[in-house]
Amino acid sequence: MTELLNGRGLSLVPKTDVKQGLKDFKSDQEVRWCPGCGDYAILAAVQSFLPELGLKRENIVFVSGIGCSSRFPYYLNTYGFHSIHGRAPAIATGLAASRPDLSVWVITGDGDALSIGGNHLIHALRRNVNLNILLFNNRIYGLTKGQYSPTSEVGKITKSTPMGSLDKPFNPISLAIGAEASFVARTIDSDRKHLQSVLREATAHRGASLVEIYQNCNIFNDNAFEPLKDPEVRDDITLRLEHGQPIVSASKAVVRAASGGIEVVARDGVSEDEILVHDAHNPDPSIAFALSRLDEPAFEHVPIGVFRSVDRPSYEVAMAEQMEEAVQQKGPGDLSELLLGGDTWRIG
Amino acid sequence: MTELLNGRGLSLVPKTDVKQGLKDFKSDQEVRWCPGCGDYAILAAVQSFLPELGLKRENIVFVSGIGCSSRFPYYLNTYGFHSIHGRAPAIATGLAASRPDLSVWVITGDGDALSIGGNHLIHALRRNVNLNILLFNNRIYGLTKGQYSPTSEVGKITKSTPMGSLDKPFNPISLAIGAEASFVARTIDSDRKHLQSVLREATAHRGASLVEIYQNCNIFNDNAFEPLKDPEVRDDITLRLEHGQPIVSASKAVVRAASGGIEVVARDGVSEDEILVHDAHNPDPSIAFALSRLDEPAFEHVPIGVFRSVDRPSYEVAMAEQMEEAVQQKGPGDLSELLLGGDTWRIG
Amino acid sequence: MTKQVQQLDRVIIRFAGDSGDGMQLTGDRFTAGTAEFGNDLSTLPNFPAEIRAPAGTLPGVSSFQLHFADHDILTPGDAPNVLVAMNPAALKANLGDLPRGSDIIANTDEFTKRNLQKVGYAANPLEDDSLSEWRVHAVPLTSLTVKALEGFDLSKKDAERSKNMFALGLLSWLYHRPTEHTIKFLEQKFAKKPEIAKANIAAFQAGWNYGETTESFSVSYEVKPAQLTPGIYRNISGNQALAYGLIAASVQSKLPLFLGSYPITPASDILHELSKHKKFGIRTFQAEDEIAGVGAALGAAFGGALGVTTTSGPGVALKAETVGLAVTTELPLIIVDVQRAGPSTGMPTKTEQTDLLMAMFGRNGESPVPIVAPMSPCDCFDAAIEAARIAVKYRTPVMLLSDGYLANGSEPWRLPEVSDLPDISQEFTTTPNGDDGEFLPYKRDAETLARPWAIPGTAGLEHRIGGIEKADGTGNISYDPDNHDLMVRSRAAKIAGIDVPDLEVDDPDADAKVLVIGWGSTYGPIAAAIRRIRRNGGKAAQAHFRHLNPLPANTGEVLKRYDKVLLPEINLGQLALLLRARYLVDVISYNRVRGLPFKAEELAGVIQDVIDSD
Amino acid sequence: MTKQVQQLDRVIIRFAGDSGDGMQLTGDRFTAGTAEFGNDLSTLPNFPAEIRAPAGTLPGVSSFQLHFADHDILTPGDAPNVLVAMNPAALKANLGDLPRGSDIIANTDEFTKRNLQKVGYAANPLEDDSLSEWRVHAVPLTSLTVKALEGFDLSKKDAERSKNMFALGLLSWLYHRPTEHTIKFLEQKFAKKPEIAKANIAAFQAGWNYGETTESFSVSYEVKPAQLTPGIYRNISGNQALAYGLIAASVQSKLPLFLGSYPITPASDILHELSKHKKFGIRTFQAEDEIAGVGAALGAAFGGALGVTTTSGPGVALKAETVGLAVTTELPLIIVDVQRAGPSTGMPTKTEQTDLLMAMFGRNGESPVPIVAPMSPCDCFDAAIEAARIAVKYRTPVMLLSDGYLANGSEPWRLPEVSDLPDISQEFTTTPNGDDGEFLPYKRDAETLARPWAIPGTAGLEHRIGGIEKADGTGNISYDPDNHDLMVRSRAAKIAGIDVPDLEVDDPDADAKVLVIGWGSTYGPIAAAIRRIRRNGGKAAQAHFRHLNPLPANTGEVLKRYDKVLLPEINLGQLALLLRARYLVDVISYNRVRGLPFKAEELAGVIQDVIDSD
Ligand SMILES: Cc1ncc(C[n+]2csc(CCOP(=O)(O)OP(=O)(O)O)c2C)c(N)n1
Ligand SMILES: Cc1ncc(C[n+]2csc(CCOP(=O)(O)OP(=O)(O)O)c2C)c(N)n1
Ligand code: SF4
Ligand code: SF4
Ligand SMILES: [Mg+2]
Ligand SMILES: [Mg+2]
Repeated sequence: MTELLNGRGLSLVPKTDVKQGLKDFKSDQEVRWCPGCGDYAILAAVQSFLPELGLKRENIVFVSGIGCSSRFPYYLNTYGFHSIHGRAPAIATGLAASRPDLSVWVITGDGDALSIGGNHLIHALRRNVNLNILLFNNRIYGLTKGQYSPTSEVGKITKSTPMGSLDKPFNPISLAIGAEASFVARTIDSDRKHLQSVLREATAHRGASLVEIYQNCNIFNDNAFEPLKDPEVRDDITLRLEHGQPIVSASKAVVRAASGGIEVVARDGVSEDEILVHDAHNPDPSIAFALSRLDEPAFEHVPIGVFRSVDRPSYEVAMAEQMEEAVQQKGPGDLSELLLGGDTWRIG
Repeated sequence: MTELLNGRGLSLVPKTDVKQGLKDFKSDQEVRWCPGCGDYAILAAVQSFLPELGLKRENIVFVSGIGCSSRFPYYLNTYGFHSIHGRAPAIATGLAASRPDLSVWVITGDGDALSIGGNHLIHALRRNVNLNILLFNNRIYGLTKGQYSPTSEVGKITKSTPMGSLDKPFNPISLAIGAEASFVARTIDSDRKHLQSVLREATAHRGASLVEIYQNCNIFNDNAFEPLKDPEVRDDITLRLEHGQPIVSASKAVVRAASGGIEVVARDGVSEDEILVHDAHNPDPSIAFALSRLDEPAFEHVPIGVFRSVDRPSYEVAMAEQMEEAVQQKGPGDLSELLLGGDTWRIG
Repeated sequence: MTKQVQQLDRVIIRFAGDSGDGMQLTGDRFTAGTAEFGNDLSTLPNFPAEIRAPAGTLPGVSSFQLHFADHDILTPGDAPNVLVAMNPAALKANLGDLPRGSDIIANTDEFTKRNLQKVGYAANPLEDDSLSEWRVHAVPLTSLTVKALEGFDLSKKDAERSKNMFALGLLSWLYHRPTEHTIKFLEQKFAKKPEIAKANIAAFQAGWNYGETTESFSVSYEVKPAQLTPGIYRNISGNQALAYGLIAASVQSKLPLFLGSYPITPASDILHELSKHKKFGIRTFQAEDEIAGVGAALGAAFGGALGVTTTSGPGVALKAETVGLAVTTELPLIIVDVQRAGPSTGMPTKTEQTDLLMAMFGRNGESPVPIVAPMSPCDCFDAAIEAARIAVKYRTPVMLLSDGYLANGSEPWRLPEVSDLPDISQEFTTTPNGDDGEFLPYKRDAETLARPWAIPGTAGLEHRIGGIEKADGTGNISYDPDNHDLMVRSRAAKIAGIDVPDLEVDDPDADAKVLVIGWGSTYGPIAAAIRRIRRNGGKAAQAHFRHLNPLPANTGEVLKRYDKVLLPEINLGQLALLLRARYLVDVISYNRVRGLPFKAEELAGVIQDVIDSD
Repeated sequence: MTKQVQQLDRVIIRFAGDSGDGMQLTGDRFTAGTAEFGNDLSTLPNFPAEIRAPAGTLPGVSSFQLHFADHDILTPGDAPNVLVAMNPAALKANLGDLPRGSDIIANTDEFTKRNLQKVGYAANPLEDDSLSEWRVHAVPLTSLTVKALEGFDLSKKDAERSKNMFALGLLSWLYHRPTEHTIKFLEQKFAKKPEIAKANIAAFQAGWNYGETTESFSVSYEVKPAQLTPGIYRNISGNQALAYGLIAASVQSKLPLFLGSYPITPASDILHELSKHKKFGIRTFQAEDEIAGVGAALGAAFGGALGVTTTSGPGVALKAETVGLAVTTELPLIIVDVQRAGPSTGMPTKTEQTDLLMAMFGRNGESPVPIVAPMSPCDCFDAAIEAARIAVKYRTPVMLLSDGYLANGSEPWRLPEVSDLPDISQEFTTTPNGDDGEFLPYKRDAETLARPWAIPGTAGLEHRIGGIEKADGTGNISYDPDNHDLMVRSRAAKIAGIDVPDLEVDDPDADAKVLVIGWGSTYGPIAAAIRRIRRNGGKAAQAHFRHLNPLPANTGEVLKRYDKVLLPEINLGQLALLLRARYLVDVISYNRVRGLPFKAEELAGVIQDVIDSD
């Protein structure tokens, strides 16, 4: 009913006419992660990606929770809000819902997003507020010095689980799809090109986009994603998801299984047309969900890329529309009229 | 390593040798729901189901949050804990984790479980604590007099959404499956037999079982599940899930779709062996997830029954095992020994 | 038969019945007629926590009390002059409050054996002697209604439903209330079901006629209109006034209102009300929980909105951590706490003043917040604006402490002129404020100590805020010990320095020895009690706190001016604790925590005792 | 060359370096040697919030201070006698605390141009005159270490890593510390990497020898063992003592311990410690958040466990609603708050006493909870048992307020005999308690006012509890106004009636005019300050609160016994507020909120000022 809905991605955010470079997005704050931390690579990737959007820098806001990763906003020369543990999606929701002219990013860790903040995350996803949520998954609590997290594998030995953890981890992709997310993707700190390609799609999506980033914490959970970085195996186990393309790794392919689901088989045993072609825009999330399960057992094959990207009204747009509609129907608010609106009587 | 794991369902809970009947499970408290509320039917179903378990009544505990449905424990003559809004899964987790000899039930509403309590719910599911979680889904906030809930359909007009709600609802089954639940089922207040059959399977399952119960709130959301009760259509739209059985309604059947997923077709257009046979025990949750999506668009066809039931170590058992193992390896705890355990020195 | 008409200066009516009997609606309609007629009035609804408790039971009783008078009044009244009891449960639940000699209008149709048993009446109290000290009017309300509606195409059950309108008609006759309004109301309400509308109107008129014609009532009463300050009036409840106050605050601050809220009794109606007014640019966000509600409001505040969150005690507890974040990030935010009886879930539909110390101290670290408490339903409007004024001017979260009594109670409200409302707008910062052209987000205003509010979208002022301690000026993360001490003190000083009006003392002859103080919703009962004292020639001064933090600058001086200071509170002495600690004055506490407002008579007794003691 | 040996009665050493330099380990080892030698001691670790801040920067500096003496001491000391500065940042960050004349041992190898620039040194302070008022020992620690390890099969980087052991060896020589322990420790620590073990030992010995042979150090110091109470000792930190206290409480109450916790600095180590001791039947549950942590603990308590939750301020804020539920359900529960600097995230690694009023009041409704605060690292053990005693006996949540200073600080602990520990067990209720053979879950014990604790599995006592107000006795839901007032008062009376020991006053000649009071971790600095006062012939009495709620019965009498009462707190006057309100005594507050413990000297000055004033 209004032109708002026509906007995709960041179309409501004012564009700059200044040419921007990486350094425009560096703040004057000293970066304080451990040497070798995967967060550095992600920061560099984001800083060098942002100019591409061509947005006014002052209309970009990074909101984070608490954790090593949540220090991120300090290092970007945009507006930033380093909030409290787990609450960034809620805070960002208020900001994004009331300011459709902003590009709002949420930076969060696996503990921040999935442990204390799990509820806000799943609600932000189902609401489809226009947020780019980057979940730095290092499968550990970094800032509090190494307790297991909701993405740590069962049996994880940490300070709080000297005999091994007992709880089955979340698969953030499955959880997000189960929570009605309209955009879900996975990428990895070490592959800047892939990371940026995913960010490109996430920002083009209007609504909530969840991007899981595998991030190495070299202090408390070093090499957690080693197979994906190991030149020996990575090309075989990494299944790249690209819309309209067959889902394959160097040596494997995803096909329909006899059971009714999907499975991974040797690529050279199947013909091209048997291979599942990725449809990120499928309104039914079932196949995206099935893809998210391919990483069990862990690292046998890992899909990365955009699992799901479907159009659905974005929360802040729908909210703005209702306000417009109210004005159209009843005229703009008038305080005197409001006060006089009930049953009134005059005295004197 | 211990016999604990052999226990299925409630095998660790002491059995009674007294014969029990429905009235043994009625407390002396007056039931205070609105006349006509679906909660009455569920209460009656549970009260008449419990004797079947043959457990010592004193070893059964009902824990609830806040909401109309959460009054449930008062009406059962077992131990009960009517806690605070959204926190029942957390409280029940502590109880069940420390007392494997109890049958612990969680009673919760769609607001209680999925709004404020969403995080505790999904974590209880992934941890697989031995809980029977009954989610009374009336798609509305009853106790606070009729605001929309996280399961209300988009566009719902309520006191808090006079122009219609904006947020896409959760599908509790999809969410639970995305959260690594080992047992997920759906049933309906009006079908006592089905309800009890689902409870039977839920109690037999060791670990967390989530049972969504469609419940009519005749005051604030009357007839929300009418199609499933309407004799005209209900048999056509209800897809009954039974392990090992083809998934069909009176007139429809679930088959594999060309796209790689599943779809519902007219039953008489397909041969028996094309129809998907339900495998509730499939370790891969993808098909269970796909089944949970069949209810879109709403009420065109609705699967009910057990979507998923897979064996996985139950949290309290694994916890008890670690304790046993610690004792086996190091002997039982000795306080003096503990205190003397560090670097000590003697003075005087 | 011409009936006698008696003049009264004030009347207290209580309608009581089953949750399903429509007593709140009946009360509301009577209130509307009374307001229209020009009496001063005050109301007290009282309903069960259950949506529909089982019919005919004590917990299912719902009641509505209305006090109206020919002069200005302060409370919904202590003890009813008339009780309308729609069933035995309603009689039993309310009889204790009813002074001997007052009237009882009982619906005899419901005094069946079964209903009597349900509430433990061995015999029918209408028929034995047990009510001989009251004036009982036994009226078969249900059957009279059904009879009156015989000509209508209605089921018996539907016809019976109109019995509350019959009762309303009867009472309207009894107290000479105008009727047009109610008729119009019914026509509108049932516009889509004209048959029902007509039936209700017919029942209403039948009730009126019943009073006029039968002998059961020989006297009717007149309560003259009150001499209220000239103006345009409407009747308003505290929750509605508070919602309007927030809208006004949005208009007067020129900030779009963003409400992040999670439903909870007795605060939900503010959410409901605000969600109706989207045309004011208001966004209402029903969050997944209280934490998300306040979080979203804070996020919106960062973006330049007037961020508000509404809740009750349990919700405030949950919001504590986020309010602490608002304290360090020094952003405007309004937290509305409509207090209810605690602890824990407590008694959600009952009132209490027990959240004051939580509002003061319920956060980790030294995290001071201003506190404002309205003193009457109408004052909720002004208090909301005042809270917003402070939040915006000082860039701070503000606690606004209403309660269940104010929220649901109502009274006539003289509408303010919009042009008289204060301009509470503040400028956003749009240019750098540092000596070297840089932006210092924590450089404070010399007078208010507020930091600049620069919102996203403002070029050149990009900055980062957060919950870690910040360096004075730059706002960068700082672990410097002296900076921390400075910041702790600066935040405290900012709140302590908020400009709040002096405490006003009502002490007509300036010779009282006893000062009675209070805060929040106890204003009415305390003032009414003091009137009684004075009417009897006694002396007592009154002062009422609307600002609890900071306290008015003259507080110490006022307290010390009197021999004795009495402080009634519906808690165990929370404001007393603050005043005693701060001023070392031996404040005498009077505390009852019954989930109900004080009664004027009760307080008058307490005040008299203090006057008389030693 | 025979070196001179000088006798000292006490020494304060501070090791400071980069986060990666192993300063905490170095300090720990020095502490272990010192403990073994028999000195009394007290330690203060200080580390950045970042895991590894960038090398060589000021925020990356990590330090460890140790005070040891030939007599019993109370604090980790105000100002170091020796600073070991592993790099320019360490020097710059710590110089301000270093009295002129004290020793600086600086690692010259790190004073490179780049490192100097990083922290803003224009010139090398070791080479210009800027440190002329200190005794600087410029030692190329890194290169000496590398040299000492030349024979080993190690990369240069690995060899450099041992420089902290070189420093430890040097300091051990300087203060005549025993060495065997450290050698054994290194052997064990690197049991799997014998080359590294040997290298570290070699570096350690090289450091020792360096002191012995070079001329840089002409004097070494001896601090005689202290005359401590005979017994077996170990060195222990507050967090470890608290964890042990909880284990002891579990054993002594015969209740299985259930810990529901979410990691947070500085409380996480209690979770870590307890999770090691499963053989005691302890269950540790790392919850999804703080609310789930306390919820699970409460659920376990309902099931008959000793339910505990551990956290810091932000976590306490989040737990408030659930603690309120524990208040109304009257179940035992221990909430450990290891306080840190707030508000909001604040300064997580810094200490503060700012959560007292939140502990008292930070819940909706009138919801009183007892509060216990340990006064030293060792006392964390006893305080935990005391908290459990109260929780179990009175069926109530109890707040245990430790803080970052106690948590990470350590001191020698004389081990208690297990047989001397109190038996804090209570019987579960197993039989009906009503007159008619029914079970009344809210029938209180006449003496303690505790309600029965009947756990699931007990036949015949099936009952339901919850957060809605309950009828006295039966525990059924009740909205009765008078019942609510009664229950509010009963809960308050139960907590007010808890048996806590009287306040003990230390006033040797019973003639002091000034009383200095405190609570929690300020005990050491206050007592040390008072020693100074007395050493100078001054008079001051001391009393310390371990129980903050209820307050000891003799509190009012003690406060009123003195002309002046001084209360230093690391907050803006929180206990002062409680005492002033309760006793109307004009307590004088001294407040510094710097995230650090008080210094004895600072407090001595403040006390002297109060003594001297008018
Ligand atoms: C309310 C609250 N609870 C706990 C903490 C302590 N805390 C800070 S970060 C964190 C977890 C960090 O893990 P993650 O989110 O995975 O981030 P990472 O450090 O690994 O990037 C915890 C438990 C806190 N700051 N606030
Ligand atoms: C902390 C807190 N927030 C809010 C509430 C108010 N509240 C009580 S029940 C409820 C929602 C009830 O909805 P649901 O869980 O669907 O249960 P139903 O009443 O529909 O059975 C709310 C918002 C509360 N009691 N406590
Ligand atoms: S602890 Fe891990 S996640 Fe945190 S900064 Fe260091 S390497 Fe990165
Ligand atoms: S409001 Fe709805 S859910 Fe609640 S008791 Fe009434 S009918 Fe049932
Ligand atoms: Mg992490
Ligand atoms: Mg509901």
